[in-house]
Amino acid sequence: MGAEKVLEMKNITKTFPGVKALDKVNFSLKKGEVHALLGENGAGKSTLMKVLNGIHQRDEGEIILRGKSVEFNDTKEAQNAGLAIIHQELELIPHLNVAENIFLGREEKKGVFIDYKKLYQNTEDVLNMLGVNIDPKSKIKDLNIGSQQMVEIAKAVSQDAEILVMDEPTSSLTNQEIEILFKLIERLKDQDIAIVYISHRLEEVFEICDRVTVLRDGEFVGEVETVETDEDELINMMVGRTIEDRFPKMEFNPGEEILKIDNLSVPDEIINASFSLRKGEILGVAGLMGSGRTELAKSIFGVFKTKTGGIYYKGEKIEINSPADAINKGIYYLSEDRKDEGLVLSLSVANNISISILKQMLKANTFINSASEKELAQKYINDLNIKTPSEKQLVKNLSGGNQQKVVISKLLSTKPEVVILDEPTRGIDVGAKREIYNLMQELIDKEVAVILISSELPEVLNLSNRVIVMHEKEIMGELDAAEADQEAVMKLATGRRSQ
Amino acid sequence: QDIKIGLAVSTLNNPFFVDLKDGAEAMAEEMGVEILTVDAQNDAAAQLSSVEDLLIKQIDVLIVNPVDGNAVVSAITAAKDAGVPVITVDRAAEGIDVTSHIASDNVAGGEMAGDFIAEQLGEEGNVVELQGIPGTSAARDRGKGFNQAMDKYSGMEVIARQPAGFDRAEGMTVMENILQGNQNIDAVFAHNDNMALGAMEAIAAAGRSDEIMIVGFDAIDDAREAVKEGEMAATVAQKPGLMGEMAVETAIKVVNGEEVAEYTPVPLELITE
Amino acid sequence: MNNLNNNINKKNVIEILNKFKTGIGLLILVTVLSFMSPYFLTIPNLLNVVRQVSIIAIISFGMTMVILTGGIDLSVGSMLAFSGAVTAGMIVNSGLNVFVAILIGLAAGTALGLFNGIAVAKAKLPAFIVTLAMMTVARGFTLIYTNGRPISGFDETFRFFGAGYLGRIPVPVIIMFILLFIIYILLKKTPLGRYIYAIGGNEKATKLSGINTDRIKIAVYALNGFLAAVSGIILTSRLNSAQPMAGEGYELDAIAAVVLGGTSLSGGSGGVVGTIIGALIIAVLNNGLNLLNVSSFYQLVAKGAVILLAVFLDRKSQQQ
Amino acid sequence: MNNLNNNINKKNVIEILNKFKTGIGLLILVTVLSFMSPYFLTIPNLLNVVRQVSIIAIISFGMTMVILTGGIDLSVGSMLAFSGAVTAGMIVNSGLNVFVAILIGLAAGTALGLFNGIAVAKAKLPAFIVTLAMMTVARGFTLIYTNGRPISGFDETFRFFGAGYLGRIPVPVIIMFILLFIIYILLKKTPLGRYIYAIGGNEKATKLSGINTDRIKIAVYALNGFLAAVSGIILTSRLNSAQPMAGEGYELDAIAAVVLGGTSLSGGSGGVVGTIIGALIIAVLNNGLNLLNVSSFYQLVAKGAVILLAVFLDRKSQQQ
Ligand SMILES: Nc1ncnc2c1ncn2[C@@H]1O[C@H](COP(=O)(O)OP(=O)(O)OP(=O)(O)O)[C@@H](O)[C@H]1O
Ligand SMILES: Nc1ncnc2c1ncn2[C@@H]1O[C@H](COP(=O)(O)OP(=O)(O)OP(=O)(O)O)[C@@H](O)[C@H]1O
Ligand SMILES: O[C@@H]1[C@H](O)[C@H](O)CO[C@H]1O
Ligand SMILES: [Mg+2]
Ligand SMILES: [Mg+2]
Repeated sequence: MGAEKVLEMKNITKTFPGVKALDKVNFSLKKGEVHALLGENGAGKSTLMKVLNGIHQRDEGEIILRGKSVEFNDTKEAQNAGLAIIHQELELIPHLNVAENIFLGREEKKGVFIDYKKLYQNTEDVLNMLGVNIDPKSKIKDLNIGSQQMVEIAKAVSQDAEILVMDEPTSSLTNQEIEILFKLIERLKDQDIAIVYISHRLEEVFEICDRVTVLRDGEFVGEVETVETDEDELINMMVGRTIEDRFPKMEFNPGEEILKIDNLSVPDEIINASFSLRKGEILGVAGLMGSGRTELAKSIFGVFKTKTGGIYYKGEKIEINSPADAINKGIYYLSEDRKDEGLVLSLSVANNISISILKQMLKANTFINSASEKELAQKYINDLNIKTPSEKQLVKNLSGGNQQKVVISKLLSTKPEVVILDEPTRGIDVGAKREIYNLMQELIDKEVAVILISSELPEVLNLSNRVIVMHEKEIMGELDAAEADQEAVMKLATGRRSQ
Repeated sequence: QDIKIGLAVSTLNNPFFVDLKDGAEAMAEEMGVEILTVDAQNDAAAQLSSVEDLLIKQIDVLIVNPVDGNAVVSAITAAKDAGVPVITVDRAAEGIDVTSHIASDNVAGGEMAGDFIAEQLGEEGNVVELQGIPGTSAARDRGKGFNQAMDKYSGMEVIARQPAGFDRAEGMTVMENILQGNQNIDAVFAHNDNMALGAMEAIAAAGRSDEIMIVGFDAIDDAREAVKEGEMAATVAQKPGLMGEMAVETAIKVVNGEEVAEYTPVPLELITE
Repeated sequence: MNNLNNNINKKNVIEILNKFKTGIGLLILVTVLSFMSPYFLTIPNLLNVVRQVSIIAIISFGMTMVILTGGIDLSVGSMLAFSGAVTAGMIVNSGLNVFVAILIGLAAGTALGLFNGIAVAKAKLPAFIVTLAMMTVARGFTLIYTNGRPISGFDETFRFFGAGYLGRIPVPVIIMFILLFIIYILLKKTPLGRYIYAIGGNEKATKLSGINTDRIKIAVYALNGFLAAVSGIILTSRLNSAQPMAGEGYELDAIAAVVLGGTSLSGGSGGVVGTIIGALIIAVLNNGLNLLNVSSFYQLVAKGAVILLAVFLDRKSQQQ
Repeated sequence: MNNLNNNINKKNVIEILNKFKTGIGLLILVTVLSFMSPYFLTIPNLLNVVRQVSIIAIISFGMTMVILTGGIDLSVGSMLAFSGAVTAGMIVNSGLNVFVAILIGLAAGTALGLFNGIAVAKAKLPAFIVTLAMMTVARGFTLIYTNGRPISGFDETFRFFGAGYLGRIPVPVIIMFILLFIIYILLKKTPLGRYIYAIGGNEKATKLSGINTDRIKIAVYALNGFLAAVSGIILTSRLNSAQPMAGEGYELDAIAAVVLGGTSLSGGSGGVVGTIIGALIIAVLNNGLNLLNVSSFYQLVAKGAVILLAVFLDRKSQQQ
């Protein structure tokens, strides 16, 4: 390569109240390279990029852009200097349309009015370049998450930036969409655009990145060329120790059938789903984004009221009309969206863990027994190795991985017999992932039946003993561990039925 | 000696009571006594609280202009318990004796207005009544007097009765709507001038000023002007300033142990020009 | 295929119905009332209703923008009274030229709104509390300025704005429609308008797009103060008097109009066309109930019930 | 190490100050007032103030719970008036036993609150609109029931609740403290209380944790109606008269007390101890301004300014 450096960040330090997010971090970027930024949850990746883009102000250090020291007070100034960022969390306006979102703050004007003709034309152009088929006039709220992510990408790309930061752009994209993105990245490289790429998926790093910088606990660990390293080394750099295998070797000992779904349909959500589940097994559910896996799970969990078909539990037909019904029966659903559906961020770790079984911890039949509540929380803090100063810490102050462990503790506290895990490892780092896999092994050892929904195919394939695959709200087929490989799953997931 | 008078007004959002307060304060200054004024903003509970606050300051005598005649009893009881004599002004307390009451007779005023209208119309015609805030004694008493008068004449009919909050904007809107629904209106009686003046604007805008005579209550400046201009037929004049003055005079007499009358009527007057 | 087409058509119809449902509600109300009262569907009465609605409508335009950003303004009634009083005072007490006085009145309202905006945007205080405080403070200012007495006695020039006509159309109605048009264009066609929606939809994202959200919020609250002043001046002119207690409780009517008009209280969606229809529903209801000679106590019950019903139906139709 | 310790100490001090800042605000206010007026810091006046505060305090306890769930209730003043009127009517017009009448009055308030709760939780209508409609409807009911006239004339039994004493302590004050204690325990120590906070923090997550959030919201609004009824009965007893317009505007005082007390308007954090302090701040201010003989117009300005200042300082201290 040997291209010139466009950007250099030196000794960047940034402190939030109580947290040193960045401690003398160095980072550099060359023209036309794709530079991966890796690290565990909370390592400081997003923060470093926010400092670069003027969203946060650094406490110390220097940013040198094209040889000149710069200072950005807000995103506008960074934009003007040729920087663009795709945010980790979707940052779009639900009631504005695609075009208005992409060019928000940069509208072409005719006099004092927005030039809508040009706006839609420009939007068409960007979307065409990305090769995605989205109507510039549809409102964001009517798009699925994958398309929303593509809009977010289009928004950044349309800025014609010289430096483009992508903070976990693929965490909600389908495989096809990821391919589109990777092709785009190739084209941008050819235009000498420098890209910072943040992801928890190492295979992507090896596929498209030229160099890697690793952060750990807000500190710079090292910088390597992709070709000169391997997965094990990167993981070692990230977590400070080696992790045996990415996936444990699961041992199954399936017992009798505990749950049977028979022709379950929910208007607009699920068509005719049927499958059965045994104690002590892990049933994987694969499918593309928007194929209806979450809806299937929520239908079983009683989130949707109108439905037809039957749910049989321990051989008996049961009615589940609310999550409360499901939980009382011993079925628990772990949401894919932990901030929105999993946690009460304003309550403490202990209060979150105990919420589902609060009524089983009463004194005088009326009052919460705070001693038992504390005990319960501490048990799980120990068992799951939750990193928190105390059980009284507010959940919002925990890192993503530890927040996920709190949700899992809540699930475990109810001693469920059937658990549905929806994207249990989304957005969490390798170390934490491995702990969650181990936990799944413990669950099946205790004869709990597990349904695992995941968009990371390797996860489904390595952890399940059976896999069902969904496509457009329907179950297309079922594969056992032996048959299930990438190809077979993708065939079903794209709508080709198994015979 | 130092005399401290407490004055609790029902509201100062209405010029009528501002006049009353100004009269009282002017008299207090003239006589060299201290006067402490509180304003209940038309809330009976707030009036009780503010009277309690006055009692804490050890006033020698309380002049109260009740928000409501029944609800004020608690405040008066509190004053009596603290050994403070009470004078009511403009509106009476109901079911409790006070040292002195100074007011115009609202029932008589309502009747006066009703008789005037009947007389002007030759005892035959359709009348609209714009009522004050429901539940206030002024609205009740004026309505009572007015309707007593109407009942006396078989040819007089009250074709619409709507409250308009003693408020000018509301008086106008309510009148506008009544005008739409009634083609034959000969007169409007409003429980106060604010509403009468609002109604007057509505009637003028509808071009029906010639057909409809308007009678108000209070004789505030704008209304006197309107009567002079011939836009309103009459207004029943109360003398709020005088009421305030008389209340303070009486209060001083009470503190000095002099005899005072139980009820002092303040003259009402029908202003027709 | 056919089935699909059918589905699409059905969906389109529902969507269109949805879009105009407030209007349909108004239509139903008008139809019912015209059967119940012969006076209702007459030109004079309809002109009467639109004239009555203009005061509330103008403040609810401002309120729409405030609510679109995710805020609220409880102080409109008090700002209205203050601006009206200042204008009247300038004419009657200070003997200023009518137009100069109006400018001062407008400036007064705008200044109060500006204060609200700065407190909300810069000091990051909750709009509910800021404007609740302003509601009290501005009322206090008005009472102090007027000493609790109305200010009256204007010449014909000033009366024109509230009581005048152009042809058969009352001037306040014309002012209302001009403002409606301007604000509609502002919201739909200009960047400022888009940013107002964007802030209500996702303030953080808007900020990250390089937009100075503080400045926009301040502008919206100031504009709201300005519109309250316009309303206040019209009301003063129409009543031929500045009342110190004018506009009390108007904030609730304005908010009800905005919500009936389909603007979401959490911001980000809705618009000013819905608002005027919402305001008309309330006004038609008041007018109709008066024409039907319904006692005012029952009117309160009916008004509350209709608002509830309207929002309920709106919710139902959205769920489909 | 030393440095760290220092930091921790400093942090702790700030945290403690933060926790009690509303209390500190009240203390400062009390101190200032006791220097400015010799009457202020006397036992009779302090008893006077707590008695005055009890009406607003009791409704603001209910309001605290409603706001904790992320809701709002604008109808408390009207529910208060309705319950008071019903109770009074049962005693005076229907000649019922005082205690039976009180039970009916409490049931009336609870029923209205229940309706609010069902409309919010089941029909998923915005609380602002539901309770705005209820504010109008319940006022209408009250006026219809009373025919716009106050209902008066109770015996001593009934007067006890509003005007009686136990020792030197006024009965309303005792009722207020008992309710404060019960609601404090309910919020902090029972599952219901925990769920109230959880719903305000994240309703979806709470529901998915197996909690019937609808039922809890309904309970909270019903409880709020019940507390408004308690307030209404005390007020009726204290005034010796049920006023049809009683409680008008109290919703704003109650909300102000809740927010001054540090409960977040978006729900999920705060509590009832802060609320009573918030209510006391407002009451002390009213009382102090009266004792200082400040004219009522200036009182409005002062009250608004103090509320704004208090929220501003609160915000400042949170940012540190
Ligand atoms: N606005 C903030 N206020 C306080 N702490 C923050 C803030 N933003 C980030 N942090 C903290 O700074 C640290 C670094 O966070 P950052 O978001 O940069 O991590 P990350 O490497 O992007 O993690 P992830 O992979 O989960 O996205 C974490 O401990 C986080 O809790
Ligand atoms: N905001 C939305 N508006 C309209 N349709 C949506 C929206 N979100 C999702 N859908 C549609 O709902 C269906 C299921 O979506 P969803 O993404 O939740 O499924 P999923 O299989 O659980 O995917 P994943 O869990 O990977 O996100 C799809 O048809 C999708 O297009
Ligand atoms: O007498 C007064 C005035 O007429 C006023 O307009 C309303 O309240 C009454 O008590
Ligand atoms: Mg990140
Ligand atoms: Mg999903």
